[in-house]
Amino acid sequence: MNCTTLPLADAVSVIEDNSVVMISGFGGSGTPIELIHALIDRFKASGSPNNLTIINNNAGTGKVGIAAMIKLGMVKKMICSFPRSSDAHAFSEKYLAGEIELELVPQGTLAERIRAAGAGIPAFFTPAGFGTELAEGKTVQEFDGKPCVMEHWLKADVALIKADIADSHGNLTYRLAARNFSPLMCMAAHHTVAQVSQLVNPGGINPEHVVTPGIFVEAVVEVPNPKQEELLIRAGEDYT
Amino acid sequence: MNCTTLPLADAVSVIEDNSVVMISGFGGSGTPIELIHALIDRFKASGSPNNLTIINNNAGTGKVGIAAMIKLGMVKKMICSFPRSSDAHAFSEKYLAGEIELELVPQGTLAERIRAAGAGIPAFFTPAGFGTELAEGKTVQEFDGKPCVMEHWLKADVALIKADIADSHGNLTYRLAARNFSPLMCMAAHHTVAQVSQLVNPGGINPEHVVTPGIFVEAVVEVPNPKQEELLIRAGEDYT
Amino acid sequence: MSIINPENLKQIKLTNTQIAWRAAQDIQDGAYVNLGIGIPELIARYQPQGRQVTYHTENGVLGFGEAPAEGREDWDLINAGKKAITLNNGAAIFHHADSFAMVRGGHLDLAVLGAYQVSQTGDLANWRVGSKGVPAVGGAMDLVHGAKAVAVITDHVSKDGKPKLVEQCTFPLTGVGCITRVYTSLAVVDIQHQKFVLREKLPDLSFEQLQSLTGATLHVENEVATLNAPPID
Amino acid sequence: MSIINPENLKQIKLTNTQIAWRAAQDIQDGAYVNLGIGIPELIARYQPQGRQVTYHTENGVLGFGEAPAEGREDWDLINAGKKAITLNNGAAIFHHADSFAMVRGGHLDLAVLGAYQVSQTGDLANWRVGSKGVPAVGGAMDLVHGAKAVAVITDHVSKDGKPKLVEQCTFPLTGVGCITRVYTSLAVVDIQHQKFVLREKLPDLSFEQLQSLTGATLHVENEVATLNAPPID
Repeated sequence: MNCTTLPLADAVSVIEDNSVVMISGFGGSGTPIELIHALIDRFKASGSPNNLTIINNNAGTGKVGIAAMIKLGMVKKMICSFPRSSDAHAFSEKYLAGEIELELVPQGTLAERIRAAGAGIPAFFTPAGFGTELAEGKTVQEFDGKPCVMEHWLKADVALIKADIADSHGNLTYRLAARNFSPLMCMAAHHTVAQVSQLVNPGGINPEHVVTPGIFVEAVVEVPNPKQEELLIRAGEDYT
Repeated sequence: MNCTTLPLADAVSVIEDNSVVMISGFGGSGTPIELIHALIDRFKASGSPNNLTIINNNAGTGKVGIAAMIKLGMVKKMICSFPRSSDAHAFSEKYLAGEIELELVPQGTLAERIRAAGAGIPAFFTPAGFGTELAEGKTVQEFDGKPCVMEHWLKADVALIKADIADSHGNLTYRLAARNFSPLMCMAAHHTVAQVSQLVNPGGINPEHVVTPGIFVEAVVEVPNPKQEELLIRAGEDYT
Repeated sequence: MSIINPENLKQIKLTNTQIAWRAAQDIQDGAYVNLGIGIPELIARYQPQGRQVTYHTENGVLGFGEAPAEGREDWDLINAGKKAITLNNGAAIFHHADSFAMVRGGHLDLAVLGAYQVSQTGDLANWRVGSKGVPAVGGAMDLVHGAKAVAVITDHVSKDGKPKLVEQCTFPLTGVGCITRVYTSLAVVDIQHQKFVLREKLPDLSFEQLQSLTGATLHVENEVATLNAPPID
Repeated sequence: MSIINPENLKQIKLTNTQIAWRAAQDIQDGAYVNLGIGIPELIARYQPQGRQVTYHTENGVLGFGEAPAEGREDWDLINAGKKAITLNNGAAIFHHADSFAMVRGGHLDLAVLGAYQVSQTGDLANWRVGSKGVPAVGGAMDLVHGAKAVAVITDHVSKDGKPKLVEQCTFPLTGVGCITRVYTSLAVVDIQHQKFVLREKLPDLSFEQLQSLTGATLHVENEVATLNAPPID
């Protein structure tokens, strides 16, 4: 209801230096490339925002999207499960040079920590990671004889996500497996910006088919025919 | 995939004496009345199953459904958030006579404990209930200065739930607000039985519209034109 | 004398619908709101013109509208009070854990609940009056720790004339330090820094009279405004 | 002599596709299965006729099918390895937390992963070989504690000839006590009561030769069956 419809540049203006930003997507599926590039445009023009902490499953590939943000020096820290890929040079170079921080989180724990933030659960227990270096220093407690690690919620100042259809209340649907982290990030961020392929009037989405209710969305940007990050990478595009 | 299609009587035959059974529904919305009454038929014929622990938001109304189970003496314990209602005589009488146990759980904690069981989260923290008699004896820990109570997952041997459409893989959709606890209970029970209004072939439900994936469902019973518990109660029906 | 007799009090105090009307005036355009079963539900009727408010119900609906005409009920579409509802355009349906993620994750702007007692430290007692009878809690314990603001709407005194605004609750608690504003039949009171701060009172009631009907000290900051509500049925 | 030389070993050992074929024979009709990125993915190709298996991918799809023809990819529809997939009839799509609820809630019948090392107590090391380079874990730490059974598919020895089945892992752990069966290029080995129990071995390899290529004691219960796989490309 209190969701507003904005141009790309305005939508990303809420992100400040040192912000924690969740970015949806898994590979190119669900990556809000237009929102990310609008943020990069702003950085190129003004030097801001910088020192960002980015939460995503990966750490960017090629020279577009999150990889371009990293290469341009906008990112202080990545929180992700899988920063390695065949073409993740931007992150690898910065990481091996000690110029970017990494918080590595098992993928299911990452998803659950984000959901927990959205659901008001400050901490939970999971066996995932027990006995590994990713659980070092964490509280361990046994349940039914199984040792579990205590994990904390993961919040963000802003989430940039990609959806398919939105109504003007911010209700969202997603296309195929592009759903992945988006519904969770919408819940966990203080301010959620969704780029959508199509904006419809209230009533245009069957209430039973809404995946993200509008209460989790603060701003919607209509981007018809959005670019697919995977294709940009394969075409060798460079947004740095 | 390993989901089977059964008649009502066969579907409820998995429930044994002393089982923990989740039953979906909130008021008459989402209550699998045909499954419950098939279970009552079995009890009337054989005296089994008895000593059941039932998990539901309420504790039955009128003389049908869970109320009839309680009146007939099938239920040892209720785990619920709101056992009081204008016409909840069956539970009230047994409870005040000390003949039935009650574990009272805040509604959100009840939903989250059921989800936790389905998601492999043995325990989580929530501020709900802190400082109240429902949190007595529970572990308390502060997060960001807010005291929280540790709550444990809530599992069941069997879930009896009502859905709208199923395909033969057990993928489910729900009608309107009849969704409520069903998707969570499907995840949390060792064996989930769904009564559905319509059974379709695989491909008959849009993969994006599936609410409960078939992996959470062991058996499906087709009950076209199911009865609405609210109307049975208003009509004064008696299944005891 | 500053003590008001029960007969006079009955004549001047606001009705439940008038308290609901007063509470409705404070709900902002665009707000997401959960209204407790009973008197709080009345608030939706008095939503000021021109404001869009989205109502949430625990059983998994956001954006529900008025009750359907009698005979047109669909009992798969009800609210937390088990009353039949309708869907507004732009409504969304979700399961119970997602519904309480909205509640407990701090996404609702406001929850309004009834009360047996509210303490000056913001404690609420509204789910049982003692250890007898059948206890029932529903979603109240979740709502009080989840919504961005949690208000109470209540008669200023109980049916037997006892203050409901107290130093410490004697009935079992629903939540600790969770209430920030109380709309009563006589006054509007904020809870700040563990004190009751009087914001509005009925014009026909002196401060001393109001204090005598309140179980804890009423503090005053700046001016106390006049509590007015139009006559309703 | 019982020590086999590397050249002979190369000639008799199963190829990755043959190991995948062998693992596929054990997957039951109706099973829900997650296959790790890389070699484990090959298993789906050798699913025996007449068995229906539903494949799960971490990024939120149950019931996906083969890769689309080249040029027909929809990059919104990929698997955890970021390869384009298709949907079978009866597929379901869900978000990442629901996907890992399936994994961590014990709903998958089987997960098959690759390995750097597996210990006789069922510990797995498969996510990094040391403290250098960029670490990446993905969903492996979740899968090993979630699926009802977790199997490993791997060469019996590393590229430099070192045993991958060991008393204790020296590489960083993915999970503790989580692996129950290992399909290697030379044998099928169960992990029971903190011991390696040999179930099948290649016919052209003696027990002593196999033991010499294994970093912990191989136990035998009853008979050791012959490991056979058809020639595949």
